[in-house]
Amino acid sequence: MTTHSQQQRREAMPGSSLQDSLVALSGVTKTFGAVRALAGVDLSVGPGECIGLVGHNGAGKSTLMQILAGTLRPTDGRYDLGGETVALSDVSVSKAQGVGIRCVFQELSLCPNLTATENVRVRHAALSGFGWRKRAAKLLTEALDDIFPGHGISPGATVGDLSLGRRQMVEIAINFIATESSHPRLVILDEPTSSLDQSVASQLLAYARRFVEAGGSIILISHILGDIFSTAGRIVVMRDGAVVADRPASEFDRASLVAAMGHVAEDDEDEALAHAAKARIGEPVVIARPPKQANGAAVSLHRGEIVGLAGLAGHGQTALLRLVQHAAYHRSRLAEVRGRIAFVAGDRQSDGVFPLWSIGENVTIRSLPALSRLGFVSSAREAAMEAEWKDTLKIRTPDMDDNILTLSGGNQQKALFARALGSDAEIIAMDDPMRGVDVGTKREVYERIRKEAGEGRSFLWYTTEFDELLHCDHVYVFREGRIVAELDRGELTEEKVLQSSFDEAAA
Amino acid sequence: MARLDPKLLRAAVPALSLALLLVAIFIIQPRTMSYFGLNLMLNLALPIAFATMAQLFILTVNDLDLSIGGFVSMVACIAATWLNETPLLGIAALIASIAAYAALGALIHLRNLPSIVVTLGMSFVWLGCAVLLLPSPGGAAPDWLTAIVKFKMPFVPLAIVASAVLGLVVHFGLMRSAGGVVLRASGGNPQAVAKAGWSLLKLKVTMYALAGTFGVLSGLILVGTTTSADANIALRYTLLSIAGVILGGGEFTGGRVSPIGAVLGALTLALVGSLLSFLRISPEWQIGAQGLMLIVVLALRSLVNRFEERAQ
Amino acid sequence: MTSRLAKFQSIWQSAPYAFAFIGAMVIFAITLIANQGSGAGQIVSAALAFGSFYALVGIGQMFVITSGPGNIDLSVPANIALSGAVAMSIMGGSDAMIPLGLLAALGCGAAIGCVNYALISVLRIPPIIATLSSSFVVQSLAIVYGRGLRITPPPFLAEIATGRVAGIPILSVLVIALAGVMALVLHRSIYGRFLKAIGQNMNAASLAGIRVGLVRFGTYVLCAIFAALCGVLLAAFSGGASLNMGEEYLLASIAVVVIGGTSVAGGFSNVSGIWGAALFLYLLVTMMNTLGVGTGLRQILTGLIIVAVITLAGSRRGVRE
Amino acid sequence: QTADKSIALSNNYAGNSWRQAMINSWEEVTGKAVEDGIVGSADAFTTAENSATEQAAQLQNMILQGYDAIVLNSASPTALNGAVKEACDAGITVVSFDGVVTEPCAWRIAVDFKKMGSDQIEYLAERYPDGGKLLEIRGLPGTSVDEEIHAGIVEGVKAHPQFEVVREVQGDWTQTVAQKSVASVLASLPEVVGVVTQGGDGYGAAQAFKAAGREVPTIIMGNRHDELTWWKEQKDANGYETFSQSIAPGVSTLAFWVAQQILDGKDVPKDLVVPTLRIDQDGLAEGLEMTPEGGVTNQEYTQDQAAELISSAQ
Ligand SMILES: Nc1ncnc2c1ncn2[C@@H]1O[C@H](COP(=O)(O)OP(=O)(O)OP(=O)(O)O)[C@@H](O)[C@H]1O
Ligand SMILES: Nc1ncnc2c1ncn2[C@@H]1O[C@H](COP(=O)(O)OP(=O)(O)OP(=O)(O)O)[C@@H](O)[C@H]1O
Ligand SMILES: [Mg+2]
Ligand SMILES: [Mg+2]
Repeated sequence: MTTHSQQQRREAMPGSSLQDSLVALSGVTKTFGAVRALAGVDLSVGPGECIGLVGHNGAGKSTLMQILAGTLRPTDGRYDLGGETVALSDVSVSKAQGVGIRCVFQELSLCPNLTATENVRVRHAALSGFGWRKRAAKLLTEALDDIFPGHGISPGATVGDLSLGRRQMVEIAINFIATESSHPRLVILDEPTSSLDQSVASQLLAYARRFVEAGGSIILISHILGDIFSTAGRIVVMRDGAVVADRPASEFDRASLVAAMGHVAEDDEDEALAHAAKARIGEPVVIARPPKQANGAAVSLHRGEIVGLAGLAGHGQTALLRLVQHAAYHRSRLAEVRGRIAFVAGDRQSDGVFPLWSIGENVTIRSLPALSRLGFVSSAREAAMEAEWKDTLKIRTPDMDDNILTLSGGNQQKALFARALGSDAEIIAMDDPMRGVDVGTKREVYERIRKEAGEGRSFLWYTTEFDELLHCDHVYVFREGRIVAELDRGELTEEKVLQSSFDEAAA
Repeated sequence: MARLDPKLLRAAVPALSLALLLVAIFIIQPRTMSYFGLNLMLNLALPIAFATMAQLFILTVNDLDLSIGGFVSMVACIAATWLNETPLLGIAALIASIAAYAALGALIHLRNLPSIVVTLGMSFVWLGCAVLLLPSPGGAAPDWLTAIVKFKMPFVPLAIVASAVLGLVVHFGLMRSAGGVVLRASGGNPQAVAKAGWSLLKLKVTMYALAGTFGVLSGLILVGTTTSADANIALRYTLLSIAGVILGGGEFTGGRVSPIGAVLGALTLALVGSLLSFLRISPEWQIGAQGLMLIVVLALRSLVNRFEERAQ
Repeated sequence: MTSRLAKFQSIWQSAPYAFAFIGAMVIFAITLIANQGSGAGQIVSAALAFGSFYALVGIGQMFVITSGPGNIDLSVPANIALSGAVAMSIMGGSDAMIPLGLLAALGCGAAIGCVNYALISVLRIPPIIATLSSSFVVQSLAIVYGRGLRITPPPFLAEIATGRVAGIPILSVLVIALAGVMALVLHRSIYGRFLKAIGQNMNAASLAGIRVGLVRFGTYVLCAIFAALCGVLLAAFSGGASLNMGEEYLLASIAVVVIGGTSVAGGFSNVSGIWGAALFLYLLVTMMNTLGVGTGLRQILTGLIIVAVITLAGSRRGVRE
Repeated sequence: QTADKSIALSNNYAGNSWRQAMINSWEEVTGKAVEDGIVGSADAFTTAENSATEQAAQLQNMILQGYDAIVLNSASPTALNGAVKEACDAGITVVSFDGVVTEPCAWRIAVDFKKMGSDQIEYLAERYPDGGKLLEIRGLPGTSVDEEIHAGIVEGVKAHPQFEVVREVQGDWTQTVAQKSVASVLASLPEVVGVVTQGGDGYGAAQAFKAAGREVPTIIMGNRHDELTWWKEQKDANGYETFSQSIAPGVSTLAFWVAQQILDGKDVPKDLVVPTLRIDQDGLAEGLEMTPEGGVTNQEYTQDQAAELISSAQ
């Protein structure tokens, strides 16, 4: 117990001595049945450090963090908390919480039936007794105001009613709350920005830097390398369950980091992206008008086009995609869809994954009619499709018959991609689909989308990352459930998107 | 512009359906609009309300209790025999039965069992105990119990006051208090609650113990009202209690419940029976009419849901 | 000890139906021992005959339960009463009218299924309450229709229901074959897959292009048709339809499904376990009667044995905590 | 004097043929009585499920509706006492029948269920002077009728120790359940001379014996049409002998007339006994005639018969 939150910021040093460290792991392994998720990892976190943790999907980042936070017990190795070794059988959440370790997990862990305030109480046992509700609401509002100025979230709102992005914001804020009995010393952020739009993400990163300056520690996991470079003082790279690099951030550049992660170096991306907008000819395959749209504006998608939906998170883009999906099967007065459609979920827990099923079954569900004869599914054809997509998207698993939840977050996302891309759909609706997907895979998927668009498939793509809009032929910017701007590939700039996204919100 | 808040409206649905039902009853049979009338219509609803509350605790943690009817019957039998003749033994038996409920909660959690089967099995056990205690109907409620249950409140019948108190107490305990929040959280997202450092085992045991306690109260009140018991006396409470919670706006999964709504739901179910008697339907259609009336009351809920959707 | 438990767990994971059969076998063994080894053939034969009815309603109920948490059909008993009465009165004891009567009864079941799903889908009433309400209405219909009068079944139908070939009840052979077909439907057909997807995550199923409404609708109708079929056969088996002949199937239909290894949370089920559980439940009654246990104690033992079996079987745990 | 009086029937279960016949008889007889201006109205009420609490609530609602008399077939002899007392206090005449209540303020038209039990043994003792083993089919556990008939059987066996009840199975008064229970016990059942029953289980038991390929022992029947038909078939084929007994569902009409008489100011003793309807070997053809197809042997009562019964009881 040598740390103190007021302690001045030290230079991040790899392998800082164990006595100073808040938490230190050495030689930690973790196996799940036959899968070796961690193969002997050393990691120590000192006070006032911001560690960027990167690695391909399934590298073991989330597993490592769960061990740090005490929610998983290591199979083997040493676990030191505040300089004292903890027996592996004693590793527990409350021990880790006792020294101020907090974790924002990759899969959200709020209770949807409770209000935001009540979720604060669940996370902070000390908040009880008379007037706890007021105190909790105050703490939450303060934390939200601190981290996400202008967030517009009411602490009395039921979490289930909030959009994914807002839920993520609440969860982050809850983990930064300090109560009388517990201060956050080390906050682990496992892909916190994946469901936030860029402006909110930058608010978070700015706050993280302030937090570290004040002596706190942060571990930031992200597949957006810009986030890592702008925030982390030290970067730890994982590959296949092991740490392969652990150096100050200044020693990396983008290329060397990507290389350390085991991906091939990037080619010149801009060249590939510098395609001219196609002329929009013929009948559109999708016309959809947002329910709240007052004027006649509508999203239209032509054959072979990639159309982007932009704007801040939760401003009606997902609703529009659902509307389109629904209209493909039912009559709708707002949307018209000509062609078969498939949907790539972004909120994979609630919209995508069938948790009891194998990876294979999760991939083939959209294509069953094509894989069957007389209403009965052909095992052989199903297995063939599974194998094909395992290779195509490099889903990291020993066996496609394993349960889908044994996959890492990013690999689950790949399975959902495979479900849609492998189907007979002519139109593919994508709901911010790259959440948690690693750099290498992303690039391959981008390429694939462009290729398939060239072959006549149409894509409706909602994204919170500006860079992804560059792949689109046409972009609609949303605000408060309405289309507020329509940009051709040629006129697309980040400024224009941002300006339209904010316009009134700023006023 | 004053627009109706759909959420508020949704919360008001159980109250609204109860009010509609009451108005209908008052119109058809004006004699019910009195202390005497309300008391007669509602005093047997009180034990149902308690059983509904017991079911609500179980539903909160995503389980379903198919044994509550049998349990209340057994408690009634204990109260009409041991509690009357050898009070100490009776009290010990009641405490033991609450402990048994808590132990069930522990078993269900530790072995991750489907509550439906476990409670289905237990319903036989409770019924068997009841039959052993009272092979044929009879027994007598302790005098003090009858005195409490039949107490004549000034102005407002005891059943109404007790229902209101029941709803409010559980509302504050479960919906407002810091402890209640955690209990509900374990229904909403158990993994998250565990990750926050709470013991799911303790939470589940607490909920089952609470259910047992309210089941015991229900049985005691029932015996106090009927003054004697039989082994099959409350078997119907199992379905009634589930229906009551749902009518009150609760859901089967996700820890979404409403204690006040559940009490209103239980009262509504009791009043549906009254309205039926007053309508003088021919006997072969009486059972069906009960079903139709349930459907009408529930359709009101969906009407509001539609409204809510439109408002969004 | 723990490793043995773990082994049990893994049996459950790979063969969730195993415990129903193991339970049935253990109870059968105890019964035989108590009976000094005699009467085995007779017990098995009777178990197959009576188990057929449990299995029949169980299969229908299983499909409904598979479609997700909260989905249960409580109208089964009333459905059995009405369909049985309709079939018997139309057949009027004449072999020639069997097809018509059967058709009418199944149509009656299908109609009940339609009403059930209409209540669930159009009025958005939670399934348990919706089917409970409709069961009251159906019960009234059964009373009005049949007035509780028992009409004897046509001889051919009675022969099918009660007859035996080489000691094996004809009925059980038919129901086992039907179970085989339904197992195929559940595990290998598109419909079965869609149903299991809906049971796990209705939202995701809808977004994966599954016509959720259509599949659920079909499932409720299917369950009701199975209950109706059970009603006809039960009436034929017991010499006529009676108003209360379905009562015991309310809980039994749920019990056989869940003891058979189907998850009440939906999306995970199997057909063979239903047969295991059906035999288990019947053999349990046989064991109690063989041991000559008194009423109260019999209930207690029945309950404890059910709890014990399910406890030993354990259940599936989430893969990632 | 009772032309403006209203009488209600409170019934706790409608799910079997006996109860249906009971309600039908009530509607027929009271419908005529209302037409003739003997009483003002006579409504029948039944609860959705067999439950004492629901019936208690139903009684309380009847009190509110201001009936002059309530005719009651009770789910429980004691659990309704509170509600019955309330009715009496409100000046309502309560007449219970079949399922009678113990509350002293109510009238009881009782059947001697115990005798129904012991009579079965008496009959068997005549048939089989040497005695033998018996199978007993019980009714719904935890109910008084089940306990009383059982007690009668126990008493009978005590009086005739040459008999022994070797197995007891639970039939729940439901034919399908009885059939299943009997079938399940047959494998371990030694040779029995008779099956003692509680009514309505006879046909199921016979079916079970037949299915197991065993000789059908003497099964006491319960006046159901299917039982009587089967019995007649057997009698014609091989001279099968037994007897059949049950209360007539039409006893509801007796209770109606008793209530009417009480309202009329007649002095009626609180406890009346009705005999059971018994069909013997010789009376089988006649009994079958009194039994509607698929129903229960029935007998409806007239006002005069009721008056006669009352005066003979005094
Ligand atoms: N409960 C489990 N059962 C089996 N395998 C598991 C389980 N949890 C994780 N794994 C495996 O462990 C490995 C590491 O997973 P982890 O979630 O830590 O990856 P990650 O680095 O966080 O990836 P991502 O960037 O996609 O989130 C993966 O191969 C995964 O399949
Ligand atoms: N995500 C969901 N959550 C809850 N209930 C749902 C959901 N999706 C569908 N349902 C239920 O299913 C019913 C039908 O849903 P939906 O409109 O998706 O029909 P569908 O699957 O397209 O089938 P069809 O075209 O035959 O109507 C709805 O009334 C609703 O009760
Ligand atoms: Mg991860
Ligand atoms: Mg749909």
